[in-house]
Amino acid sequence: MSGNGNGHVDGLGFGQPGEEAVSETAVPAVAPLTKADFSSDQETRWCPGCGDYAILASVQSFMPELGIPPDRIVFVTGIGCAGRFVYYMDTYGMHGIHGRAPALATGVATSRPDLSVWVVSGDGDALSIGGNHLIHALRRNVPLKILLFNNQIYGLTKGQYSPTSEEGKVTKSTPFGSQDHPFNPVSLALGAEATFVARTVDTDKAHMAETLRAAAAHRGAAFVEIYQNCNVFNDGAFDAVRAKGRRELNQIRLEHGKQVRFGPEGERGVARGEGGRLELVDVAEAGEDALLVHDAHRLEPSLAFELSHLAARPTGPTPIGVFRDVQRPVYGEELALELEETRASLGTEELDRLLHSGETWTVS
Amino acid sequence: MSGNGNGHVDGLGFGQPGEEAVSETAVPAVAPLTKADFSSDQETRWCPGCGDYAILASVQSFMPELGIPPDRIVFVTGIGCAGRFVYYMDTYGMHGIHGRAPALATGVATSRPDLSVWVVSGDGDALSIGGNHLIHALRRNVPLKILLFNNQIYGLTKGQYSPTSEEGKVTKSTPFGSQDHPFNPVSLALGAEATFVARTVDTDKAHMAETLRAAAAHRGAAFVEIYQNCNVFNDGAFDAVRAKGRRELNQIRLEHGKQVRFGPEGERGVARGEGGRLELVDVAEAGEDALLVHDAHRLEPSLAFELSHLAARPTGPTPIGVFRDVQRPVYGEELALELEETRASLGTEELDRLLHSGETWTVS
Amino acid sequence: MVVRFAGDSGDGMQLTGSRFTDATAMVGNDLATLPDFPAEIRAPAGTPHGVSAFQIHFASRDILTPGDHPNVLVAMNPAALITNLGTVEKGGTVILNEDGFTQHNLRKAGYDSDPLEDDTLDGYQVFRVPMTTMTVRATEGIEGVTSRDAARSKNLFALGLVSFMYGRPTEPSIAWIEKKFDDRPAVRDANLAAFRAGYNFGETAELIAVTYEVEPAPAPPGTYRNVNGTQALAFGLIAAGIKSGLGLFYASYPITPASEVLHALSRYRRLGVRTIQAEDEIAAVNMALGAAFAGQLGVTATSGPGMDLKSETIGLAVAMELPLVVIDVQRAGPSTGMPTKTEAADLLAALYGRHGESPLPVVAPSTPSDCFHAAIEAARIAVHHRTPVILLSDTFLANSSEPWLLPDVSTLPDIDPGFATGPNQDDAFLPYLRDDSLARPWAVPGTPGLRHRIGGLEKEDGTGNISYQPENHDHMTRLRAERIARVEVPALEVDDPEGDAQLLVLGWGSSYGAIQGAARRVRREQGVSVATAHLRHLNPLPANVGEVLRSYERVLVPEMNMGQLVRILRAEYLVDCESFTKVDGLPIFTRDVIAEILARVGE
Amino acid sequence: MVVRFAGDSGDGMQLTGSRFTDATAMVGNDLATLPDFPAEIRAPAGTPHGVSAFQIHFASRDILTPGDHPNVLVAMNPAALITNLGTVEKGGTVILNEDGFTQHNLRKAGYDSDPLEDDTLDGYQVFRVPMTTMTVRATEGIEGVTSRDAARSKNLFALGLVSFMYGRPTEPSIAWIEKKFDDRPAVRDANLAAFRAGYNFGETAELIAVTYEVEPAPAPPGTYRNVNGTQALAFGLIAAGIKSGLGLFYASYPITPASEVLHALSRYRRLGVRTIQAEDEIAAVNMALGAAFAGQLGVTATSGPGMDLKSETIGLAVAMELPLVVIDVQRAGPSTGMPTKTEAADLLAALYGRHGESPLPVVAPSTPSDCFHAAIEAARIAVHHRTPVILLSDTFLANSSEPWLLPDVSTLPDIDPGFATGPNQDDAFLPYLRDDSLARPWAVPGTPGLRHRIGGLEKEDGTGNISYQPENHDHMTRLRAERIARVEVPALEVDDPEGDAQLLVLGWGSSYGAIQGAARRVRREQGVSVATAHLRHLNPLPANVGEVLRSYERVLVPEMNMGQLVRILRAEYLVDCESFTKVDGLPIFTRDVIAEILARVGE
Ligand SMILES: Cc1ncc(C[n+]2csc(CCOP(=O)(O)OP(=O)(O)O)c2C)c(N)n1
Ligand SMILES: Cc1ncc(C[n+]2csc(CCOP(=O)(O)OP(=O)(O)O)c2C)c(N)n1
Ligand code: SF4
Ligand code: SF4
Ligand SMILES: [Mg+2]
Ligand SMILES: [Mg+2]
Repeated sequence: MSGNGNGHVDGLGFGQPGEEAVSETAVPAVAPLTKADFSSDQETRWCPGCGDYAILASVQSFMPELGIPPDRIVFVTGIGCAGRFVYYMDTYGMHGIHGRAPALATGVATSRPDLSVWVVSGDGDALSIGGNHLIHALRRNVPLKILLFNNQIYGLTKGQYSPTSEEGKVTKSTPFGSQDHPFNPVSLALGAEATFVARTVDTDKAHMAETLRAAAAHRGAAFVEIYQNCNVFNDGAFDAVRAKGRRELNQIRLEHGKQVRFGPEGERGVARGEGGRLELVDVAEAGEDALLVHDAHRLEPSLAFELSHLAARPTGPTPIGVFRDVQRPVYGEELALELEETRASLGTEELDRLLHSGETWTVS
Repeated sequence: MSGNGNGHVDGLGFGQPGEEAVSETAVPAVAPLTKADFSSDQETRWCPGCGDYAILASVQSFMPELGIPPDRIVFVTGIGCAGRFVYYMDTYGMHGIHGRAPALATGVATSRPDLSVWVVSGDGDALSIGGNHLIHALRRNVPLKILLFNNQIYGLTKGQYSPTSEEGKVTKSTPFGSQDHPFNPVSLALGAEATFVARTVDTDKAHMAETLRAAAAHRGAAFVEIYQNCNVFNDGAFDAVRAKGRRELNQIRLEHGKQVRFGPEGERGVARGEGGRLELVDVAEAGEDALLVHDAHRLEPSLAFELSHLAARPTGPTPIGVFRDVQRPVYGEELALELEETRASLGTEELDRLLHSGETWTVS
Repeated sequence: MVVRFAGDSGDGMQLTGSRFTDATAMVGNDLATLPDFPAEIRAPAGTPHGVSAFQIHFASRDILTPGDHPNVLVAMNPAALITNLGTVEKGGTVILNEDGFTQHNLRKAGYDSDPLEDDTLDGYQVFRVPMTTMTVRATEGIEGVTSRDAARSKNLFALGLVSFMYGRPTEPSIAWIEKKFDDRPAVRDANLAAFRAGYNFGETAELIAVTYEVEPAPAPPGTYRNVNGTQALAFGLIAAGIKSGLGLFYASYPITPASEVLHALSRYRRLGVRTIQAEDEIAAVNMALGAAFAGQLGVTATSGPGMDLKSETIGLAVAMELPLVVIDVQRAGPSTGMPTKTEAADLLAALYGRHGESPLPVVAPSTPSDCFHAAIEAARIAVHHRTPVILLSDTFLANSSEPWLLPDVSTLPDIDPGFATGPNQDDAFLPYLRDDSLARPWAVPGTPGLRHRIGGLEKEDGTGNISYQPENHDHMTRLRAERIARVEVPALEVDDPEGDAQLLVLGWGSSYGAIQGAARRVRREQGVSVATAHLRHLNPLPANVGEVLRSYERVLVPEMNMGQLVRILRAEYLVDCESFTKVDGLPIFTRDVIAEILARVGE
Repeated sequence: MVVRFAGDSGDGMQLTGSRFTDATAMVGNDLATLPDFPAEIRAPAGTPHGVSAFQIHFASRDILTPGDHPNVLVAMNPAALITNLGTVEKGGTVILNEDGFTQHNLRKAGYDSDPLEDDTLDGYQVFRVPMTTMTVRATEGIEGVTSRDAARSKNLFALGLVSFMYGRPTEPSIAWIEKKFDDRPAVRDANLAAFRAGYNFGETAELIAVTYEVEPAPAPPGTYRNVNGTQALAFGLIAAGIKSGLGLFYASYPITPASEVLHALSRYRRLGVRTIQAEDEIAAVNMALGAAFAGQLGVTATSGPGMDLKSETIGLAVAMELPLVVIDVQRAGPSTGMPTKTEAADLLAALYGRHGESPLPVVAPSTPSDCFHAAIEAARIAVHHRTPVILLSDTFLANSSEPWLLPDVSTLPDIDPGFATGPNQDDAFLPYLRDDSLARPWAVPGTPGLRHRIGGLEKEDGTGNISYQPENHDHMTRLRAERIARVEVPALEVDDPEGDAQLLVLGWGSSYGAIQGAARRVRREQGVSVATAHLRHLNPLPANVGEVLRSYERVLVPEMNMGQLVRILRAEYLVDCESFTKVDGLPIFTRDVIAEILARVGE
């Protein structure tokens, strides 16, 4: 339903509405939009404490920056707790079936380049049943912003392991521990030729806004992995990069054109060691000059891939931020404009000509 | 049907049966197997000149090396020209539906560790409709040898473009040229955490045998991309690395522990340049010492990934051989042995105990 | 249905209980309640003496007592658990406020070891919910509410949760809270937030209420246990794995409510069970089919949406003629529908939901414990006839429990896989050569000399070679139909005690209990003569069905769908069967059937 | 069916033709042949004078002449093409030996420009096959065969190819080759290899024989063209895109025979068509549904196996109540089946092949040109009623062609999308508020103020909010059924010229031609009175069907399946319709229907 009513239980400890960074990008002449313009009247129904609330607040806060009226924004989701996201955004929305959101969204985005199309998906939805649609949307560079809420668990179906759960994970479906080796979503996306790949953390409001901003600015498919805490079935999975006291030590923030440093005082960093491999170093020891300078715009994706493998799991120092951001033709864009023009002028005449194409004969 | 009858039209210009390299690996005490033992009595039905014939001959020639009787070998395929492969191997075989061979094969392999299970798939079968099953089989490290016959086209359905076709490809379904950016199958597999990834060329009998040998020796999932010429719908796609006169210039053969050199005299090579990026160099200029030494056993997959991106398309110097070959627990193996033992001893007693587990009461 | 709320005196259980009572009365249930609070005005918190409880018995039929054995216990702390668990029915549901189970409280309640960890709760369906934490979180940010205050609203969380489980409307409770705390906005908001959080948690976590309603017949002697349909199904599959010697290979993708079968089976490695959580439903059924080729008992289960996805592979299994058991725990559709609600609307999809002519047997259990036998039956047909079999359970059966007279497992017939071991025509092995029941040989990889290739392209009968010959395809299509038609199923049994009934009530699936209950009731109380029968095999149908249908003046078929079995019966026998259809996500109730019977025999 | 083999005198066309004749006689076809070789003993190779041809007319009914206009021309070189193309029927099939079309040969034949590149072959179905190369390759390695010798076997390649296309058995031809070249093993092996290569190429490349057999009625005046079902379908979809102003969005995954629609449409950007080759069928239907939400005419097409995969998403479209056209070009199943052969066995799957109650309209074209109108009709229903519609074509219709009296496109009614433009209840927009036909509003993204969210969970009627309320689900389920039942479809028309027929022959889909032909024939030749009728709408059924069925003593329903429509009719009307079933991958022939009619009215 449309309307600006914001009936959901707000302020669940994730900062107050209104304190979000105000963007400096151009806003249309109409009354500036606010977070409230993007909040639907539906009651939010996630578990209290769920990381999804924080993401929702961040996304709603960020949206006005886009300068696009909510009427021209479409959210498309699959099934899962993350999939409920669509109901809380006061935009157009499709809550599809499990795993198929990228395909649904491809239909929306390719036929309507005037719309801003966002996909929200969970780790099961996007990487288990929906893995194929995801990698194809990425290689095609369909103009979609794809947010993967990775909680390393199946929330909605009550706690089975997911393709991002760690090896040996004990869950309802794996009482003796899982046997599968997990995906690293960022590496997978890079292997699938994604043009924009980033990672952020549910509760990190500023970093999330920054990341969404970069994703929105990217032309083509933007893939953003968001570490999301499921406090009911997988609490603490991302504490290393999320909990106060630990995140300061472990978040390696990637910024294009900047040295890759981390730690409270930037005292640690990433450098290329002997044999050409990336290593975590003490800046004091390695020297400033040795530090890697991040290049997100490098067309060749190997650096981004290597960075994604600095941490196999988010349990120690882990890169977040934009891994890759390069230009490539946007799927369907050109044709969309062409078609739009064409269609306006089509009528009976063209149709008649079509039917008469090829050989005809007349009986009188 | 079983039997050793070899009724197919043989010798289609791809060398004579019998001239294949004889392996030195152990062969069981029974009469040594020959190529004929692996050739079914079904007539091969590919187009004359199709690269699939060469692959079939190579695989049939290689099989005796395994030292495994054909009765314990299972081929599983999907739909496509490549999928017909199963009928020509005199082993057990399943010709599944389009895209699902890795999942079918997972069922076979996990329940029967005594079998040697091979998957044959096309680029459409494995990477379009079946992409998800492929990447999941790879991350799980299911004990399967997966051969991807990449001809960059849909053969069986008469020439539509595939997820590996080059951008702008003009086909029946894309008369104005395709818009999609293709997958690089090796990169995709590496992004999906594959433990063994290799590439070879249909007509390169010796290299193919070498590659199959390495794949067979690998414990877990082995992924082998085979450049396969479809002479009817996509002739010459791999001429750069396949045609006499050009292949000598362009095949970069990766061998573990060896310097990466190529060219007729090994006069060219791969080295890490300024900024840590891999480059093609003239050995004379760069110096022998600068050459990269290939390490297929490196657990961290970035080197392999970087090598896979040396050539975006197989139109110039292109690496072939084993990109990655590392150890990781094999999916389902341990449990299979445990279950086999368990099952032998199960009977009415255990069943009775199961039903009586938990609280019971008696009515008399 | 008997629900008991129990907690500390300060936990507001009476309020919760009476509020739930009102909401229940409102939906038209008959009920009786039993408030049960401590003698002391304020007993020491956390001790057994301080426990306050409220019990409510509600049902669609006349209730005479507040119930002997609660089916559901909501326990807010260990003391509530220790004092009330004894009365809970075997196999009943226990919903715990996990946060209440601190060491301190355990000690006060008198527990030596933690009942959440030891075997105290074995045999119950347990939901551990951190109610206090969730309530506190839900109320964060409400001005004027301390987290201590907030924690006190957890009874409203419990109320919300149970309201969801039993489909109680939320508006009256919300209105009531608003009114009651009109003058204390902070408390009001905290309570509202807690109530909503509980309700939403129920929805999000897809908690399913267990309701089962049959009037028990006199119990024959023997050993009993309680089982729900999920457990019984799991036991049946394990039994089939053991009785066939094949070993059970179970691949599945989580989906409510079928996931519970995966959870149940994944614990039984020691009974030869392998479970795989596949990447999706298509992978799951392919894995099971691959395992079948490899000589295992291949099984997969799912619910509604997952069945759609499996359909192409089920068709492949039809063409391959391999044993495969596909379980559909039906839920309310179409599409995602109402995942926690029951329905039986996948019957036509089970029969016809694949392209081309691809017939297969369909079996449906009638009660929770019958899931055990139906699973074995499905496996038997699959193995003996080399065919995929669909077993249609539903959400209601899966979650309901009943006392089960344990069978003597030694009398369960073996399932003989009858593997092919050698050539079957001179020196050759023909994979599609058939036996009398038209089943083909099952030759598993590793068997010397029986190498063969199978697939989904049309095959020449006998050799199994690919064939495009018109006559062969016609022959094979008819043969595939015939071989399913030849599956032997027992005759339809009719229960017509007086022998003079004019109305037959015919059911399938979980309507069994309601139909039996209704028939007994109207016979006993109204002296009405009515016959009943139940179809366990939906394909092929028992040979005598037409005859049975034609021997009654009227045939009533109650279904949790828009009349799917009726379509089949009418098409098959040209008998004008009448539908009673119910598609509200709830099971068919005895009262529904009674009303329908009386409407037909009344005058 | 008239096939003409034409090549150089040295190409062995007479041998090829007579061999094909024998194989054809063997399968029981009636036939007449016309060998047509040059007057000169040995005319200059490659020139029109040197062309040797062999024509054969075969059919299931009595043949009186070798045929006027070949339906298929096999031309081995440009001279064969230039001399024979003129006689080929419009829209007929031309199979060319691509290797024969060298510059040199073109010149000798008298072509100024290359007929393969210019518009000479427009309007024909052309297969370019490098027969010489393939033959040479196939014979490589045969001892004693030079490549020159080998090339001479290309006529056997052509024979193999055409044998595949018309399902002629290979054994007799193989035996014949073996016998004929008994004493020349090299030639024998080369010919065998060539024959097999041709046959296998046909199978691999899934070449489809075009056969269509209706006795033409007198042609009304107007402009005609030839169309096959694929083209007509594509034209119909383009027309619907234009007439609705929506723009056609077509997403599909290649599969035989539906791929041809993708190929046809992908050329029409300039007519506002967007085609996408998706990663699989599930993606394709989701893309089309997404496009529908975005305000396009969303269409997807596939064949059998792909329908299974689309079923879950079609169910989503049912719940979302969005317009969507899903085309199933049916082929012989089950599973992969026989991809190039026809069948009509997906009717029940179209109706019931989704979990839960998910009704939708089903339309089936009756002739190749009717595919045009059926496509428009499907789009109209989808758009007006906000529902997915399944259009059931088949391989036979898709590949057959017929003369088509071109419609006056200005008289085709517009399809009004009737987009929602503003609030529909006070200030609010309720996405599930309904109009008289029970259709909900279609509000596309970008429309100010109409923001809303839709999905597959059960929705509250009116608001579209998620609802788990029992009454709402029951209401919505019945409403979804009712709104499809209300789709207006024209009454079933009966053709009963004498008015006294006792037998009604009722068809659906591509059986139309055979039924019409048969009825006309038995009326004319046997003086038998028989009525016919054809169902174009399979759901909902026309209101008068029951009445029509009951007004005939016997009703015969010929189907290319095991009696699927009969099941529906029996269930719906309790009328004892009789089946004639044919599942051999071939279309229903006039002779089949004649035999069935005569068996019923004979005595
Ligand atoms: C076809 C189908 N299969 C399975 C399901 C059940 N299902 C719903 S959500 C889900 C996974 C949820 O996990 P995830 O995508 O990680 O989302 P989360 O709940 O963790 O946000 C599953 C298996 C379904 N709805 N449809
Ligand atoms: C579900 C389904 N969709 C589509 C098809 C049609 N189909 C068969 S093979 C194929 C692709 C073939 O390409 P590829 O996998 O590259 O194999 P190739 O023929 O090139 O060896 C397609 C689309 C099918 N059989 N089943
Ligand atoms: S189950 Fe987990 S992911 Fe889902 S709403 Fe609850 S906390 Fe969030
Ligand atoms: S179509 Fe291509 S891939 Fe298929 S058999 Fe022919 S040459 Fe080989
Ligand atoms: Mg998740
Ligand atoms: Mg291919």
